[in-house]
Order: sequence, then C-alpha cells, then structure tokens
Amino acid sequence: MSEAPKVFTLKQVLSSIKKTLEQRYSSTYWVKAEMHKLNLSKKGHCYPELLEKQDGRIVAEIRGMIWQTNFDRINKRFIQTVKEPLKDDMTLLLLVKITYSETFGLSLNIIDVDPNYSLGELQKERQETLKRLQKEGLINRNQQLGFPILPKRIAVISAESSKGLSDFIQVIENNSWGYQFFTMLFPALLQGDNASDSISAQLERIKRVKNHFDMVVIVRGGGGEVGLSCYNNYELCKNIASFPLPILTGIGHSTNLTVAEMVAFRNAITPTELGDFLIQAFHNFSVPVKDAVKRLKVSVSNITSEVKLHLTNESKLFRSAAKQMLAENKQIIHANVKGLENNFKFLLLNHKMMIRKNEQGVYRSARELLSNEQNELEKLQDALPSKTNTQLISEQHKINVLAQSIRLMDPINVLNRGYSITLLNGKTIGEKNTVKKGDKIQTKTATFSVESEVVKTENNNE
Amino acid sequence: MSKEIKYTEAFDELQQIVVDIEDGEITVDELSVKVKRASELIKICKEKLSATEEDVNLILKELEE
Amino acid sequence: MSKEIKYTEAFDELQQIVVDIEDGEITVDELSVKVKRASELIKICKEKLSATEEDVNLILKELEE
Amino acid sequence: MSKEIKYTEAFDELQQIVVDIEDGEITVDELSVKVKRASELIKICKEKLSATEEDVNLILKELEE
Amino acid sequence: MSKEIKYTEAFDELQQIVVDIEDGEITVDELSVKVKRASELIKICKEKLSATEEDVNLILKELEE
Amino acid sequence: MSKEIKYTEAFDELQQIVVDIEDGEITVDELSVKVKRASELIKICKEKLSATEEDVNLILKELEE
Amino acid sequence: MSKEIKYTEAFDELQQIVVDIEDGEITVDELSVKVKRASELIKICKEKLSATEEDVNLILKELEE
Repeated sequence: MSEAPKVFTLKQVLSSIKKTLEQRYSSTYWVKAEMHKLNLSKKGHCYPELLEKQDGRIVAEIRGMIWQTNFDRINKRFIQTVKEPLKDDMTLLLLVKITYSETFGLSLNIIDVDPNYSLGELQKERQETLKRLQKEGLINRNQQLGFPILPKRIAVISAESSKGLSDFIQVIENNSWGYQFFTMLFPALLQGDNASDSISAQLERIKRVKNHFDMVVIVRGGGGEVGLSCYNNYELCKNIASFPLPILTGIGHSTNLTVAEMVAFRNAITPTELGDFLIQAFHNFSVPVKDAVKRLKVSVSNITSEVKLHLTNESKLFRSAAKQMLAENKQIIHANVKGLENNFKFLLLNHKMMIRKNEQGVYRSARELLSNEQNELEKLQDALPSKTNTQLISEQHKINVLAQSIRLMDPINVLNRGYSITLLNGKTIGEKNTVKKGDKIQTKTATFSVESEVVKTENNNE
Repeated sequence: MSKEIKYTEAFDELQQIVVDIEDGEITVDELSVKVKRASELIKICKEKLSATEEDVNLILKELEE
Repeated sequence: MSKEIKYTEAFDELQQIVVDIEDGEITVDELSVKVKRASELIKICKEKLSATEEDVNLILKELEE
Repeated sequence: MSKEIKYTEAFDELQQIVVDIEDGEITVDELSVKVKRASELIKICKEKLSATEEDVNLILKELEE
Repeated sequence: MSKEIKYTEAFDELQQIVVDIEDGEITVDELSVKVKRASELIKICKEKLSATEEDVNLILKELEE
Repeated sequence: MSKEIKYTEAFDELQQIVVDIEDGEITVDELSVKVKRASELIKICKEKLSATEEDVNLILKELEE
Repeated sequence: MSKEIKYTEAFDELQQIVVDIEDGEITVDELSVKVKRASELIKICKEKLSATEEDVNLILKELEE
C-alpha cells in the first residue's frame, strides 16, 4: 500500500462496465420472459418489468424498455396477429439487446416481440379450457337443452351502449310481422380481462329469475376483433355450458370461434344475425300455423271429395248389384221353365217308348208262345206213329219168337228125324204105365204107326 | 164235348197217350182207340192254336190302326 | 169164338203154352193138342196185329192230310 | 171302369202281362184274354200320355206368353 | 194363399218339382198337377221379381234426383 | 233414429248391404227392404257429408279473415 | 281450458290434427270436431305470437329478494 490506490471516477467505472458489456453482448438475443407490467409512459415509451418464475417464486428479474417507435410497430403487429393488445401478465418471446446506461443501469432493450409465440400461448389456454369442459362432460350441456318453440322472453347480456345491443333490439322489435318479444338487459363488460367475471355475474342473476325467460343472448358489437380472449376463459365457459336456459351468442367477430361460442346453444356471428335467427324461429312457428288453414282446407276438400267418390261408387255398386241380382233370378226362373219343359218332354218320351216296347213285347211273346206250343204239338204228332209202329213191331217180334218155340216143340218135328213114340193103351210108357210081357204096344213114327206085342221087359235103371 | 175241352187239358191228355204208348202201357187191343183219341186231340189243339193266333193278330192289328 | 178172344188173352195163353211145354209139364200125349192150340193163337194174334196196324195207319194218314 | 184306372196301375199291369207271357206262365187258353187286356191297357196308357202332354203343353205355352 | 207364399219358398218348391220330374220321381198321373203347380209357382216368382224390380227402380230413381 | 246414426256406421251398413247382395245372401223377398234401407243410408251419408262440408268451410273461412 | 293450454302443446296438437286430416285418418264424423279444434288451436298460437306477458318490474323485484 506504498502507492496511493488508483481512484476512478464513477463515470470512469460505469463507462468501463458499459464498454465491457457492449463488447461482450454486441448482438441481439431471443429471450422468453413474463411481462409483469407494461408501464406505458406518457411519451409513449414502455418500461416493462420482466420476470421468470419457478413454482411461483421469482428467480430472475430485469427491467425492460421499448422505445415509442418500436412499441407502435410491435403493438400494431401483435394486435394484428393475436387479436389482443400487449398487456400486463403476458409471457412473450422478445428480441432484446442488452444495454447499459451509466444513469439508468442495466436493462433489456426490446426491439421486437414474436406475436406468433403469444398466439400459441392463447391457443393453449383455449385448448385447455376445451379439454377441461370435455373432461367434465359440459361441452354439449347447453346445446342439449330443448330450444323453446317460440323464443319470446329473452334475457340480454350486453353493454348498454353497445351497438350490438341496439342492432339486436332493432331487428327483433321492428319486425313487420308483429311478433312480440320480451327483452330485459343484464349489463356486463363484453371484452377485456374483466369481461368473463362480469358476464358470469349476470348469468348468476338471470339464473335466479330463469322462469321468466326462454333463453339468454350475449350480444356485442362494434368492439372489433381485439380483446376476445376472455371468451376462452374456463370459468365463463363453464357457466355458459352448464346454464339452465339456452344461451345464444352474437359476439360479432370473424376469427376462430371462442370456446364460449362453441359451448353456447347457438352462435350467431353478429347480433343482427342472432335477431334474424329469432325472427326465423317465430316464422317457424307462425308459418305452419298459417299454413294449417291452407293445409286443412286442401285436405278437407280432398277428404270430402274422396268420401263423395266412395259414396258415389258404393251407390253405383249397390245399384248394379241389385239389378244383377234381379237379372240373375229372372234367368234362374227362366232356366227352371226350360228345365221343366225339357224334363217333362223327356219323361213323356220315355213313357211312350216304354209303352211301345211293351206293345211289341206282347206281340212278340204271344207269337213265341203260340209257336212254342205248335212245336210241342208237332213233336207229339210226329212221335205218335213211330211209337205206335214200334209197339206193333215189338208185338210182332214177340209173336214170332213164340211161334218159333212152338214149332221146335211140335213132336212131329222129332219124329221127322227118325224118332218114334211107344204107347201102351194110348199112353207113353213110364213108371205109372209099366209094360208087361204080352202087352200090346203101338209105335208111332213120322210116317207110320206100328202095333206090336211085348216079348220081354228089362229095367234100364238097374 | 170235344169243343169244350181246354187246350191245356187236350195237350196234357195227348202227351199222356204218347208217353203211355212209348212206355208200352197200352195194349194192342186199346191201341187203335188211343191213337184215334190222340188224333182228335191233335186236331183240337191245332184248331185252338189257330184260333188264338188269329185272335191275337186281330187285337194287335186293331192297336196299330 | 176165336174171333172174340182178345189179343192180350190170346198172347197170354200162347205164352203160357210155350212156358208149360218148356217146363216139361206137358206130356207127349197132350203135346199135339197144345201145339195145335198154340198155332191157332198165333194166327189170331197176327191177324189182330195186322188189323190194328191198318186201323192206326188209316187214322194217322187222315191226320196228316 | 177302364177310365178310372190310373196310368201307373195300367202300366204295371201291362208290364206284368208282358213278363208273364214272356216267362210262359200264360196258357194258350188265357192268351187271347191277356193280349186283349194288354191291348186295352196300352190304349189307356197312350190316351193318358196324350192327355197329359196336351195339358202340360198348354200350361207351358201360357207360361211363355 | 198363393199371394202369401214367399219368393224363396215358391222358388224352392219349383226347383223341387223340376228335380223330381228330372229324377223320374213323379208319375204320369201326377205330372199335370205338378206342372200346373210349377206354372203357378213360376208366375208367383215372376210377379214377385217384377214387383221388386219396380220397387228398386223407383227407389234408385229417387236417389238420382 | 236415422238422424243419430253416424256417417261411418251408415256407410258401413250400406257397404254390408251391397256385399250381401253381391254374395247372394239376400233373398228376393228381402231385397225391397234392403234396397229401401240402402237408399236411406245413401241419403243420410249425403246429408252428413254436405253438413260437414258446410261446417268445416265456415270454420276455415272465419280463420282466414 | 283452451286459454290455459300451453302454446307448445297447442302447436303440436294442431300439427297432429293437420297431419291426421292430410293422411285421411279422420272419418267424416270426426271431421267437424277436428277442424273446430284446429281452429281453436290456430287462434291460441296466433295470439301467442303477438302477446307479451312478462313484467320487468316483477322480475326486478324477484331479483332483489
């Protein structure tokens, strides 16, 4: 410490730091950071606070700076892409240059902001809301409600000054058909960070008097495309999805549908369109009622003409059936007359033929009988001579036989053969007429008769 | 009497005579008489048949007129 | 008398004579007499038969006329 | 009497006569009588048939008019 | 009586007569009577038919007016 | 009574009568009565139809005004 | 009752009646009644289109409770 220490002025030191930092960090860098507060100054410059949090605790913090010229360009492009202005509490992707000023110290000079990164972040929120509602089964809840056939009583959530509201009222109240709507306004913020709470609060009120209403409409108009990310808010979307009355939205923008619009009963792009839709609903009710008279007239006339035709046909049928029946009966009677005539003629003819047959039968059989008798008689007549002759011949024969016998037995015939008969006293000799010696006997032959005396007798049997 | 005999009786008697002759139940002594009777009966029958035939023809002729 | 005897009687007597002779119940002494009688009877029968035949033929001829 | 006999009876009797004659159940003695009767019956039947025919034709003619 | 008989009865009786005659179940003796009856029945039926026809035509004419 | 019958009943009854006549289930004896009834029914139907038509047209006309 | 019927029900009933009549499912007997009923329902529906019943003050009062 012999020499006195070198003393620098603050400016010398800070200038050296500035020089060192500028040499060391000469290029620009893309940095991801949360913009806690934008801190827009009256001159148009911004001095945002940039942070990084881990588990809710700040682990890095630095001051940012956007020059007015840069801010105008950046904000314009951001709104164009993200449909939201740069605002507090956004995580952004920033193009920065590290700057050091001897008077302001260290800060990040924000040269540009990537709007696409932010858009992605917003869409992430939208996706998360959708996913959650889906998971909780709420996504179609409102759409599943029955829509009133006549949506007359309407709770309107809008801002009193909203052009959307006046457009909507204009459409439904000045309709030329005399349709009567009942509307009641429940005023609320329609865009920006507070909109979701404001709308939710009004929905809560409407719920208390829901019996007086058929439906709820949320209309917004003239607000442009910016500031609608509130309609992706989970709480609001959940309230809409689970609301007991149908909710119709007419928020009036042309970008992607917000989740609120998706879960609502129906979304119309503009309030006018929504009004037209309601008028159409009235038409849908009114037209069939009006048509009913026409349709009734047509169908009644159809029915009556059809029934008349039926009746006429039936009466024609009846007439022809009655006439045909009479004609048929006449024909049957006529057929019976013919039948009677034919049968009678046939019967008579039959009888005539039978009589004729009998007549011929008498003649023929009488003839036959007579001729038979004649035959029999002739047979007998023929038999008579032959039978008589036969008998006579047979008698003749018998006589002849007897005559033959007699001829054979005539003693003359014996004698003719040389035999003779010896007689004693005129009788043949036998045991009763025995011959003794000296008896005179006669011997007869065929031609002679001799007398002799017996000389000797001898018995032939001994 | 022969006029009053019926055809049937005459025919039967005639037939009997023929049968008797055939059977030799008639003696030669009776034969002439029996044949004579048969001859008479035949005449009677023939006459009756003729008469009946005429009768019938007449009746039937009338019918046809 | 012989004219009045009937054919049947004549025939029967004739037949009796034949039977008697055949049976030898007639002696030689009677035989001639019997044969004579038989001859007579035969004659009678034949005559009767002829007469009857003529008679019958006459009757039947008449019938056929 | 013949006027009072019915056609059916007359016809039946007629037919019986024809059958009897055909079957030879009628003697020559009866034949004339039976044929005569048959002839009467035939006349009766024919008359009845004619009368009926006229009658009926008249009735039927009336009907057609 | 004939005026009080119904068409159906008259018709049935008529048809029965026609059938009976066809089947030969009516004798010649009954024939005239039956045909006469049939003729009456036919007249009755025709009259009834005519009367009905007039009736019907009248009613149908009224209907058309 | 006829005034209290409904159109449908009247028409059905009419139709039944026509069917019965067509099917031959109505005798000639009944025909007049049935035809009369049918005629009444046709009249009733016509009246009912006219009355209904007038009624309905009146109501519909009122509605259009 | 007709005043108390809800217009939704009225609308549905009307539509049903129209369809029924168009489909010809209504008899002549029912036609008048149905058309009359349709006419009532049409009136109810028409009134509903042009009438207002709610009261803002009443609702506000209820909200404050």
